[in-house]
Amino acid sequence: MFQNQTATTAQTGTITYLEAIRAAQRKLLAEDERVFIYGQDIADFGGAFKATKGLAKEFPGRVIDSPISEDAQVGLAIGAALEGMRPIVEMQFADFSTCGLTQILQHAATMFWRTGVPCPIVVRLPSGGTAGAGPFHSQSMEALYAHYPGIVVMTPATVEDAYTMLLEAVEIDDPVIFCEHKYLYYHLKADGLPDVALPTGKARIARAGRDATIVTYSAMVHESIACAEELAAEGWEIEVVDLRSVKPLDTDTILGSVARTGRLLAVGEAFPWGGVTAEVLARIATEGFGLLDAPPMRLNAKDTPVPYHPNLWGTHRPTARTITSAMRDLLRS
Amino acid sequence: MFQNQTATTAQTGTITYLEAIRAAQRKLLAEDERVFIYGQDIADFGGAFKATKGLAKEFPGRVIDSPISEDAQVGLAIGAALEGMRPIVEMQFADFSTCGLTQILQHAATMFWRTGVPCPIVVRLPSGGTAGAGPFHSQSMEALYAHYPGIVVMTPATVEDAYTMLLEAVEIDDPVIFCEHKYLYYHLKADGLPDVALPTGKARIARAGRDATIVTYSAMVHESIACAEELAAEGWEIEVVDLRSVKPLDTDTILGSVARTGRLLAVGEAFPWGGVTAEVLARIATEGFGLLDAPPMRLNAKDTPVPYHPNLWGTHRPTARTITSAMRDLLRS
Amino acid sequence: MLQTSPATRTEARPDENQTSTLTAYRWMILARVLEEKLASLYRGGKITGGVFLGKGQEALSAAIGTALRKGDIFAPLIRDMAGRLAFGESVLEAARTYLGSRLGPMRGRDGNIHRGKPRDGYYAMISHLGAMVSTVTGGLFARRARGETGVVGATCIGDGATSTGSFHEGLNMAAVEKLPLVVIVANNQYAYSTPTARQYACEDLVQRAAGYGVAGYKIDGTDPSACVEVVHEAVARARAGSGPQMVVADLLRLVGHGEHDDFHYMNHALKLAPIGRDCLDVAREQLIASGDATRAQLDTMRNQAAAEVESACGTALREALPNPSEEDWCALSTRRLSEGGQQ
Amino acid sequence: MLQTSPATRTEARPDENQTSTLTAYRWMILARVLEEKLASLYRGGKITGGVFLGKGQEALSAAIGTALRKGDIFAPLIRDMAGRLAFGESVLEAARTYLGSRLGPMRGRDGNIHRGKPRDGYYAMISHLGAMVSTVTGGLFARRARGETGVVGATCIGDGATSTGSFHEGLNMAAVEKLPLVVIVANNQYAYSTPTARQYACEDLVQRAAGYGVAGYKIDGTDPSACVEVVHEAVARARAGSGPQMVVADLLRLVGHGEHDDFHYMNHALKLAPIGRDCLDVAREQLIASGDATRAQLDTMRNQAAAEVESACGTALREALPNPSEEDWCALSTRRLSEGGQQ
Ligand SMILES: Cc1ncc(C[n+]2csc(CCOP(=O)(O)OP(=O)(O)O)c2C)c(N)n1
Ligand SMILES: Cc1ncc(C[n+]2csc(CCOP(=O)(O)OP(=O)(O)O)c2C)c(N)n1
Ligand SMILES: [Mg+2]
Ligand SMILES: [Mg+2]
Repeated sequence: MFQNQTATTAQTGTITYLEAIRAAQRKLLAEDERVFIYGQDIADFGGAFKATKGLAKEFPGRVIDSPISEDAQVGLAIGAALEGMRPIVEMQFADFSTCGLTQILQHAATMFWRTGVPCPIVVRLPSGGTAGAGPFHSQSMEALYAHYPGIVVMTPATVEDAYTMLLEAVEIDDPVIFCEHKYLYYHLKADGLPDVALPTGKARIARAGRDATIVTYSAMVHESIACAEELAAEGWEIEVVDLRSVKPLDTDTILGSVARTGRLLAVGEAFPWGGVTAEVLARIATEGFGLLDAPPMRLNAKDTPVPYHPNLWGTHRPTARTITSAMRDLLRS
Repeated sequence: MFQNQTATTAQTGTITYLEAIRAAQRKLLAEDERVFIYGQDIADFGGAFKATKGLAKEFPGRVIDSPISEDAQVGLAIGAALEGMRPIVEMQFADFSTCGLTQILQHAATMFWRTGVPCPIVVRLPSGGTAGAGPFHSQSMEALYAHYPGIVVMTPATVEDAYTMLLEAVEIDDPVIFCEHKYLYYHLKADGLPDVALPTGKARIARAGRDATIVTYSAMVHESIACAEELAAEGWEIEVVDLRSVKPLDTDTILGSVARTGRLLAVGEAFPWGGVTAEVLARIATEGFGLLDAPPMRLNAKDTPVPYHPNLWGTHRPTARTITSAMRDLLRS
Repeated sequence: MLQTSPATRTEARPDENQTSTLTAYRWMILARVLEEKLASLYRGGKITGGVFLGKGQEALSAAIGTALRKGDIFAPLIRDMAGRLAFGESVLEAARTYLGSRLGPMRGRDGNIHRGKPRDGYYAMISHLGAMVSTVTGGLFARRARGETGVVGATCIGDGATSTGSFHEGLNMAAVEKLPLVVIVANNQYAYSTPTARQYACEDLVQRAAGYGVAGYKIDGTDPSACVEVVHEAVARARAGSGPQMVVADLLRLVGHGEHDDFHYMNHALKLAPIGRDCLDVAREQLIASGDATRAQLDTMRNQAAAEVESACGTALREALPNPSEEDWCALSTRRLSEGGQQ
Repeated sequence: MLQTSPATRTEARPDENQTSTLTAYRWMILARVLEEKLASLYRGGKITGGVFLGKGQEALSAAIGTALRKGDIFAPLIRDMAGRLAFGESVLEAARTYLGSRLGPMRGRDGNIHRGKPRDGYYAMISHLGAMVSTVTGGLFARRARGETGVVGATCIGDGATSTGSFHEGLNMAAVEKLPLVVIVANNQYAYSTPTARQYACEDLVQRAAGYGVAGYKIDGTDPSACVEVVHEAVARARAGSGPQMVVADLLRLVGHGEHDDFHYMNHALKLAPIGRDCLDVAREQLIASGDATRAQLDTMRNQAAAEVESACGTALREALPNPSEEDWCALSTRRLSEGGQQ
């Protein structure tokens, strides 16, 4: 009954996306004494999603339960960062980060520019939709944060990136919003964790192609790859670009891909107005106009709150099916 | 020393943009008993900018001073709206609305979709930059609100629109974010207030042209018109489209204009990533690709907090001078 | 009070004393039975999304539900099944929401605890904790502005949510406006897994009342007759114009945070202490001891509740699910201004 | 304490008793004279942007400034010129910020009251009221985590800002963590134009302390020796490990909210009451009565302050203004990740 048509590419392997996040935090706590994690129910309980399971015991006093005070959680992290620490704040769900948004956008993000002192905080946002989660436990909020200056916004789509980008996020001297996708937590698996990675700011060709480019990020990378696989059976070669971080956004890689394919579809799970897909299209239109053989397209969630019921949710956001359908239109145009 | 090159078209006339806002509120209070205004220092004091001057006295108990509690200010308005009132919330500066953003985006904006009951609140945001106002008293926040579903975002650029759109905002059964520009408050004047107006959702051709289109809104309309005037001296005819509301965004009028001119420059005072200009370019790229004779362009504020010092501020945001320079590039391309 | 389908409407009998523990018990047992059913449906995979139960909090919740009247405002929280039913929600509407029926009040767009019917004064909570305090304040503000008197607005909140800025701003605002707001704080010792020692540092949350200039009350939330008495008194005082009232009840959440949570972190000493009592057991004892009801009558009430719950869930389970193709995907009531359909 | 240019650094003499009213007076008079100068520069059109004065609040502000030591954390607010100077800010840096000198700590990027030097424990407030409470808490959290003891963090806040959710969340968090935070509430009877009756409904804001489990103190903010005594005691207790302290001082803002505001809405009865006293006058009386200073000595201090202010403002006025073409427009310290230069 509550069917969902969500695709993930790597269903095998031993380490999940969630475990990669936990492993990164464990490594950070072990190797960098400046790191601590602050959030609701993250200590003994290990977090609503278990991203910090076992860490409070292993690192006493460094994985700390917070009162339900998102504004002060971020404020505390800012103060600690000013004093040389490397705080990670876990929001229980990305959606609740609106309660901490003033401290993120107005305080952390303006600190370096105003005072010359960097503010290295990482705010982890369990993001994106899952079946039955509803309007307040499903949001993809990258655009709210990326719009404002002074922040890096990461949106890892793979187990490997979840790991290496979180390590890098803590290393970066600036505020980082780390959008980790809840659907990928358990569904995405890899065989191991890498030692090396692309640096933040570089997009990745998740699948090479020739006929059209899909630019996307986070869970939609997998829906897009599923689309590419389906169309491959018909002889189309679709290139999928995984942005990895949406700010900075790697315009060069997008331009390079579109230079090869001549066609662009931008896909995002967030709301349609002014999100990542708008930014991607604006950049390609200004900087890559001559590369396009057809009008670029975009596909987003619908312009309503994220519905609770799986029947509605499955239609609200893009899926392999709707991406494929859009891509067919693009290929025909 | 603190020179600013800001342009406004209508420097004559008897009624300012600010007075138009006050007049609209006065009319609303007089004619609709469901209306009340809630905000900091708005009663006897008449508001930080005097937008409610005299109204508390004329309408006892209906123009009310609030504690410094933006979250609860919006929450109160939501509850009152559910009970049939038409609350107007004045934020003292748009920038402080991040403290009320949870109630706006998560509560007011989801109400109708979730419950079927409309939530007619108006939140007035004194927006945009003025000399010396600095990072926390200058922000243009339309994109934060427009990104989320369930909200109408108005950005009036003229005295007439400030008046009629505020009247309409209160009439609309849905939450409206009303971005009124502080620079225009005193600088913009008109001879009288209109009885009729374009409906919200319809853009306006602020100046007709033939060679290129500038799509913009709020204070940047006047900078753009100044640009058009300067270029007119050289024989160029630049069309200026005033969006009036950025959500909904009148794609048809933009397409119509670009169909005539073949060239598009989108200008906004907000930060560059994913704002109104990105949305405009995304729409023109997807829907009006074939109309373009040259790659579209955009011009925004720089990707830093808004600087305090007028010397820096004048460079941070677009001005007639930088718009003209961008337009020259566009006309050459 | 609310418009509900007559088939499943459970009315308090007109001759019954609304302030009695017996009346509260009626809703308490109905809530308990309904929630047990929902938990079993959840375990059976029939419910997608969260199921959060009020086990152990029924007395407090029913107390506020029975203290409110038609025309009042109520913004319940996650553990207020008893209060919701007492305020007038039908079992069928609750079941429909959980089971995803398109006929439910939220039409599948939102689920479980987020349901409500604002037009009936029954506000639909958002997840962001604390948000409803100022919202109910606003509802009361509007009622007063329109000249309505004798109205009360109530909202429930947990120990954890008292740490939110929204709680503070909302309660302070209600106090400044001297509105008839009743805030029921269910201090159930945990916020999800977090014990109160990590949530606040005062001795008792009721100490906060003075700082807002509101009346504070302290009760044993496991004692149904105390809950009914004190909550009804607080509501009566608000109704009489004494401004906001804050009732803090100590009790223990007898289940996990949600049905996905095994509550392994529970402090067993609390469970064994008086605070760990099941308020339904206490209510039975009180009612039997006072002679207000016999054991047999109480058993009959449980059976009736079970029958009503079975019937409602059976109905809801047979109803059609939401159909995406029938959605207009329009977040605005003003359709002409919506961009929803355009994507 | 902070690194400042030697030319204008005003040091407390090492043999001077830091807790004395005389020491406080030194900063009070310097702040008053500097602010009078800034007001006149503002009226002369030499300052763009807001000028907000602490007139009437110097005693309280100097009390916290002198109670803090090098290595402590201080997040002052808009009316804390005296506390800033006492904590170690130089007159020149203050002047540079107001006058837009590119050599000021904010380099023209931010102005007036928003200045600070976080590396010196002197945090740079953002406008959003209440935000600094949790930020100082976080600074203290870090110090403790690194094993530093005996550190205190202080922040000042107005009556109006106690209504913000941020204030509540931050103070509660500090209490839960039992950190050495001192919150100084300057209840100056107005938030901009809004009188306290529209801001809170408790009798006294100090009643809030108990609700957070923090120590509360009440003082007459117009009485400099009381301010020094009580604030220093609160700081000492925080330093000794007694957790957060909240000092509420009653006083009156003796000027408009900012220099653009004529304060026509002032209640003159307050001005005539004891709360309307000028703490500088009171300090002079106290110092002369106690024999700690003669009238002539105090006049000399004022003259010295005036000379220092004139010199600093003269210097700042001659300095170059920010030059946009020298800006890198880069909001990130990690330049390679910045998109700022790309637009
Ligand atoms: C602002 C906000 N932050 C976090 C959450 C996630 N959350 C949902 S319930 C809950 C615990 C609530 O505890 P409490 O207020 O004590 O209520 P209880 O569950 O004990 O009834 C949390 C943290 C939320 N809903 N809202
Ligand atoms: C969150 C927030 N809302 C509104 C403002 C605008 N504002 C600046 S100062 C002020 C009044 C502050 O009053 P109070 O806290 O009593 O301090 P005082 O000015 O009296 O020292 C207001 C409303 C703000 N800075 N921050
Ligand atoms: Mg609880
Ligand atoms: Mg004040």
